[in-house]
Amino acid sequence: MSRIGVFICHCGENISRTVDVERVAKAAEKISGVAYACEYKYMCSDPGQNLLKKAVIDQNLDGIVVAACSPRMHEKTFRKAAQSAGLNPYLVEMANIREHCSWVHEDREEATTKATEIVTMLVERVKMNKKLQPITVPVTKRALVIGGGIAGIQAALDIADCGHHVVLVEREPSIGGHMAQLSETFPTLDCSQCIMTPKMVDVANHPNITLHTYSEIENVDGYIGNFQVTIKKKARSVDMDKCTGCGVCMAKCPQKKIPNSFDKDLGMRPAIYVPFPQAVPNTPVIDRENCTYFKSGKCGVCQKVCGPGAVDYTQEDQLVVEDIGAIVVATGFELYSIGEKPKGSAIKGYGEFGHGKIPDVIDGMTFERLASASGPTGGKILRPSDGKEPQQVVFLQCVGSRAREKGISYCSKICCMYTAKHTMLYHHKVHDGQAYVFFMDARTPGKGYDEFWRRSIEDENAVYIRGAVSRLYQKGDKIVVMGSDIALGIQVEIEADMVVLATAVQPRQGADLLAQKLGISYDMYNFYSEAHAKLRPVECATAGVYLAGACQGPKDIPDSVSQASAAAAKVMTLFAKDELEREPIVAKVNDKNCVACFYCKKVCPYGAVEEKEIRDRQGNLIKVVAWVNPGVCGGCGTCQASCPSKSVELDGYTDEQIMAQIEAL
Amino acid sequence: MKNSKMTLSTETMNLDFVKKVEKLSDSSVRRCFQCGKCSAGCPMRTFMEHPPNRIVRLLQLGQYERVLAGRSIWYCASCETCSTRCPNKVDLAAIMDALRKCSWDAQGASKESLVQLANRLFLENIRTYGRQYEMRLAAAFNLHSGKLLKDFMLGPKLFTKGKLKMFHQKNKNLAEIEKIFSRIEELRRKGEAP
Amino acid sequence: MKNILEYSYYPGCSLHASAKEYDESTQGLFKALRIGLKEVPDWLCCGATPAHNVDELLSLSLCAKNLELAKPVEGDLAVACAACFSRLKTAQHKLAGNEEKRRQVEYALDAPLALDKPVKHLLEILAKDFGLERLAEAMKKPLDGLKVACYYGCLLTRPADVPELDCAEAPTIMERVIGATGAEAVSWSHRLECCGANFTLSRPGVVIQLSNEILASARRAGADCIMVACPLCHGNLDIRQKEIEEASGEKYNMPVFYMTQLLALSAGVSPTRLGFDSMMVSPMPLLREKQLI
Amino acid sequence: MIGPIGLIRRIGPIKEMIMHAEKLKHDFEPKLVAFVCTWCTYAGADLAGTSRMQYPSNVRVLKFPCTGRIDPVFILRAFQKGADGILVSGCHPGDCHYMAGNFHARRRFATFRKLLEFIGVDLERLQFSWVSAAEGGKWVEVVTELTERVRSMGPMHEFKELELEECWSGKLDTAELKEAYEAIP
Ligand SMILES: Cc1cc2nc3c(=O)[nH]c(=O)nc-3n(C[C@H](O)[C@H](O)[C@H](O)COP(=O)(O)OP(=O)(O)OC[C@H]3O[C@@H](n4cnc5c(N)ncnc54)[C@H](O)[C@@H]3O)c2cc1C
Ligand SMILES: Cc1cc2nc3c(=O)[nH]c(=O)nc-3n(C[C@H](O)[C@H](O)[C@H](O)COP(=O)(O)OP(=O)(O)OC[C@H]3O[C@@H](n4cnc5c(N)ncnc54)[C@H](O)[C@@H]3O)c2cc1C
Ligand code: SF4
Ligand code: SF4
Ligand code: SF4
Ligand code: SF4
Ligand code: SF4
Ligand code: SF4
Ligand code: SF4
Ligand code: SF4
Repeated sequence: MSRIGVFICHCGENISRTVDVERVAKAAEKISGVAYACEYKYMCSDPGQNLLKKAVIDQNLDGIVVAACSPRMHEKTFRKAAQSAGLNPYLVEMANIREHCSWVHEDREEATTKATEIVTMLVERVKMNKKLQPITVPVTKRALVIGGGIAGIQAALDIADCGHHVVLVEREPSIGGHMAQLSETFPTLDCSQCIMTPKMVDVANHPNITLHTYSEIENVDGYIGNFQVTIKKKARSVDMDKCTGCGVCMAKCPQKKIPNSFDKDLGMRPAIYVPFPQAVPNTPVIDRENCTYFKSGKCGVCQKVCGPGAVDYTQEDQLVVEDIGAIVVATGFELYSIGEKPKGSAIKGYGEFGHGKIPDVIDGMTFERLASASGPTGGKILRPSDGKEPQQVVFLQCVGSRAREKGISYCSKICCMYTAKHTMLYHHKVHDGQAYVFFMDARTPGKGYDEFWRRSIEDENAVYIRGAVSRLYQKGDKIVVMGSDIALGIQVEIEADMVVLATAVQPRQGADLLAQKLGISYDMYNFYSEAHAKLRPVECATAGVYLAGACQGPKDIPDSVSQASAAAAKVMTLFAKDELEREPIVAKVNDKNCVACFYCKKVCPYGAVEEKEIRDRQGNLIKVVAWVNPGVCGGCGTCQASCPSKSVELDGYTDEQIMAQIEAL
Repeated sequence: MKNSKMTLSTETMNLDFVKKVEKLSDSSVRRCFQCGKCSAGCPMRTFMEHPPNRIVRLLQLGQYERVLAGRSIWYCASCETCSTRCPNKVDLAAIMDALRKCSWDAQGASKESLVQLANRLFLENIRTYGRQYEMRLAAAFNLHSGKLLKDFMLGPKLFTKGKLKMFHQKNKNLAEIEKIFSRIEELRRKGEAP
Repeated sequence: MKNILEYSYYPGCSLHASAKEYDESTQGLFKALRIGLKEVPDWLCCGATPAHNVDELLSLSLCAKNLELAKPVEGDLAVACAACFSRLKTAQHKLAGNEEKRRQVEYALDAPLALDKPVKHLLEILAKDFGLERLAEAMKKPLDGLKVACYYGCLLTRPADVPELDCAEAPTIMERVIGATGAEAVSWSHRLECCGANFTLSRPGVVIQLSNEILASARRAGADCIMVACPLCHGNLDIRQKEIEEASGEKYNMPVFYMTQLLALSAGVSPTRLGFDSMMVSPMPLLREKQLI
Repeated sequence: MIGPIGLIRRIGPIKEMIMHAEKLKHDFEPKLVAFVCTWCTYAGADLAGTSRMQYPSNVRVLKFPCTGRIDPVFILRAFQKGADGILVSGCHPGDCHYMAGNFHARRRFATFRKLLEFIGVDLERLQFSWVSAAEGGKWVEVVTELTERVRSMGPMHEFKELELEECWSGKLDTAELKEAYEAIP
């Protein structure tokens, strides 16, 4: 037998003006199982709450219905009150007789009837309510950051500065990402290296950061607060602990002619190398594919010249397992390169631009390396084919981007700005040179951005032509650019010395594979998806995984850094408590009835359903059933409605509770 | 017309015409975002008063009179450069075909549609002989277009090279060919084909 | 000797008239390679550019009729003319994807459509079916030292997803095929530019201007001659070359070969049977200079 | 005991019953039940309240975490228990708090509507709509319209009468329903 207490609120006159609260209370008293009913002027006031607490104790109530405002307003208030009187908070329900009744109806008779019925329905429901305990999950306060570009670096530093341990995993031999390759950066034109390298050094020196470079994520298990992450450390062939970074090995290595991808293949590097002089860590790796020793067993020079004896040809890949509470993904982007049809890319390629076979047609990042003081030309703009200074440079925007027929329909967001920057850098370095830009729109919606673009035209001599280019072809040592000016409606032909393509920003190759390991979702292009575009832009739908930087969509540095700090803040919020507490509105599977059809698994938007093996004492497999991971379940109830054998049930919204409400109609 | 102010309203924008063009050409005109790539590569641009991108723009605004008034559509060579390179798969070459058909249907031959005249004669040739009979085609064109001397000089030379035949061997299946032509005409009469 | 491959053959109107040397050399080459060609009986004009310019439905119907006629003839359909090839492929493509047009064409033909026969350009047959290696082996007389500008024009590869012959923007199939003879394919800029195509009758001025640029580009690249796979291109570049020279004041004297003429020559077919005397710009001085005849 | 599918079979031709409902039309106050999700429509209905909009008092609201939780059985049962019209309303497509719950709901109801039609329920009595937390006005519109519509259709007898014989079994594992679920990708 249940003992339900019903409390009807007047809300001053907000309710009592249209609802005859006394009559409702009288009617409530008569419902079977109701042990106590009363009305009061302001239920949420202190005296109102005390009235409720007292009744819980005095009347020995085992369920409560407060008929008042919307549960969205005061459900928490009354649940807390009940709890302080010793009643499980999930035995309290609210009957919404204000927003859904007194405020929307004028007829007192009708409103009173409706209020009574609402109360009845909730009384029936509360009878079926179960005591629920908030779910607690322990939190391992160690964060994993994947990707050591500016976004990953920022997130790692913020979390580490807050006192939590961070494991930073970077695929390349050095952290730094794309920003380390840039020359000067818009919109302020400060030198990228100058603002970047101090942060890289901070990472290396931070007591709370473990850095795994030349490493990749092998496997991810577990869930929010409790991930086990396996990291593969690729063999560096150099002992990190012994190496002093003296560089002798690199100087002596006879294999010197390997194109350096950091310099977009414009410069050369030895087989034992660091990608760039400011690399962090400053420990070389041996590129085994190009090393003579690994190819033919001969050479061994680096080992001989290394004073501390750090070179170790026998090193093998190593697996490290880390316990992690939260993961920040910051794997950044890749530029589309215009060669034939790029593997794994949606882009079909640009035959009309020569498929990247004209040597002086380069991409934006190559231009950055040419303009960088620490680049292969020492900051001189020289064209790749013959090292001459180009007198006419044509820039093409939106190459690959905004071209659904080429495979990508989105705007790459950063190229309008970096092209404007490139025209300026070019003008600074080649004073009498002329820059032309073919563009459709200038998309410069940032603080100081449009002013920056205008400056390139008004102060820095760039000629902007609104229109696209149809074809590029080599004519002697010139590149003929066939474009059009749509404002004038005439064709434009320019014989250029160099052409720079603002090629599309794309996710990393293999971004989808990492997403599958992490169980996070990604869009049709492989950019990672945030939980909500506006209100949860740094969280993944998968609890405990956060996004930072260009892996989520094209972003410039300010955006990447803001998002990284936001992701760090989210991680810190999670780490603020020792245990994760959450509403116990989660689904549970009844092992007995489950027929293992796994519809639930198919429909669960959170990927919370797993397959569980049931074994007898001898360890023999009896059957496989569904199991809902309470740490992951979002509580939507879709599984329950989909389960053909009614084996899964959402706490707080059980069939019994709902049916009871319907029965009371 | 060319330089007159354009007043836009639902009355002055003939979107039905645009829909007809879209249907005939199997291509959307609304997808075009006016990048100008079509015009940048069009070999015939210098002969046209409206570059291809502007043709699409005028269509977007329902300005069919402006589109049809000019010579632009008659100078398109159907080379498909525009359609091949358009980033949005606007099939401009097919749109040009559709516009030519609309223009011819509405106004018949104009000064600008000499090409169309040649085209029509070409098709007449097929209807009568099943295959092209170049000598007759050239003669008929010159007769119709009033350009009697055109290619007069080339004729005899081709002839001596064996490239123009005086007599044509007719196809055996001429009846079937005639049937195709007349059944298409029939479809049109019944309004079942554009 | 038995043939290695068998095809049905759609020559197209031009090959029976202004492009008869294309037909002759094709027959000669294919015989030498032991590839059978059976002409489709009573084929009719594909409608070329004029048909779709005026009347798409007619264009589709004519092509569909030809495919119907070709159906009983053994082998995939070999097509020599780039324009015919483009029209036949376009018709297959459009009719496959549009139920309404299909119905209309079916009505016009008064017969169910027979569209399935693969339509192949000669280039495709040589490069893919026959194979470049076998082709190279069959070349008896190397064309060493001959610098050829391969001219695709606009119809052979466009639009991107229709002919499926090669990449629409950077094709290499002609270069690969002629490479089998040992001739050098020059790299040049106007391979894919339009020659003015069917304006040849109505607006020769246009043709002269566009074709002039093509000839100039080929000469700039150091080509001895141009190689084409289309009678329209040939008409504009060869037949009108004199006019072009008069209008531009340039002197090109640039022979324009059909690709089968060069291949057949290399395959050892007698030069007298390749229609060299039908060409307006005589190739004889060049062929003699390079000691190819 | 038979499951709902068995129940459906036994109802047989019920069209005639709808006919004599005409008489009651004017002095009839229909009972409406709304199954709504917490995040969007419930909040939208709250907004209608805070904005003091007025609408007919016939509707009773049942709150769910998500439309994805709404089992078709609830709808059948509500009809049995005297509902004359039912509204199912949640977040707009793409706005679901749980990302895809409303999407699954839509799929499921597409199949379910066919079942209802099959057993002779006039689908006019069952409305699906999207009302966001910001659409207090739309809530009022939807509820008012449905009330008027159902009022003009008269009471729904066919299921109420069955109540006497039937008891809801709580099991839904018949072949037919299984097949219907198979259709959900
Ligand atoms: C030509 C050019 C010029 C630019 N100029 C400017 C400018 O002037 N101003 C400006 O604000 N922005 C500029 N940008 C944009 C800027 O480069 C980006 O905003 C920024 O680099 C994004 O940083 P990120 O950390 O998100 O990505 P990234 O820099 O791409 O870093 C990602 C890191 O993750 C690592 N990684 C990837 N996958 C894995 C994996 N699976 N496991 C482990 N590690 C992985 C990568 O190796 C890399 O180190 C420019 C971009 C380009 C292309
Ligand atoms: C017409 C329009 C349409 C838009 N549509 C969209 C859209 O569709 N999608 C989208 O993403 N964005 C949209 N936006 C942008 C969006 O409104 C803003 O991004 C967002 O509101 C910014 O939020 P905020 O909190 O920074 O600023 P605000 O919303 O301006 O909030 C600032 C708050 O601070 C208070 N305040 C100000 N000064 C003081 C002070 N001295 N002391 C105390 N309080 C103070 C103000 O009263 C205000 O409540 C739109 C904007 C406009 C103008
Ligand atoms: S509990 Fe709600 S209805 Fe009651 S007085 Fe407080 S606000 Fe008003
Ligand atoms: S490996 Fe040895 S030689 Fe090379 S940098 Fe390190 S310490 Fe110097
Ligand atoms: S062993 Fe390899 S890395 Fe070392 S010096 Fe020789 S080539 Fe260079
Ligand atoms: S940012 Fe500018 S250049 Fe880049 S895709 Fe967008 S519009 Fe084009
Ligand atoms: S849907 Fe139900 S029966 Fe099927 S696996 Fe999930 S819990 Fe088990
Ligand atoms: S309630 Fe929703 S989130 Fe939880 S397991 Fe079921 S479907 Fe997944
Ligand atoms: S190329 Fe395509 S999108 Fe660009 S202007 Fe031409 S039709 Fe429009
Ligand atoms: S098809 Fe016509 S419009 Fe298009 S590029 Fe060729 S000539 Fe120009």
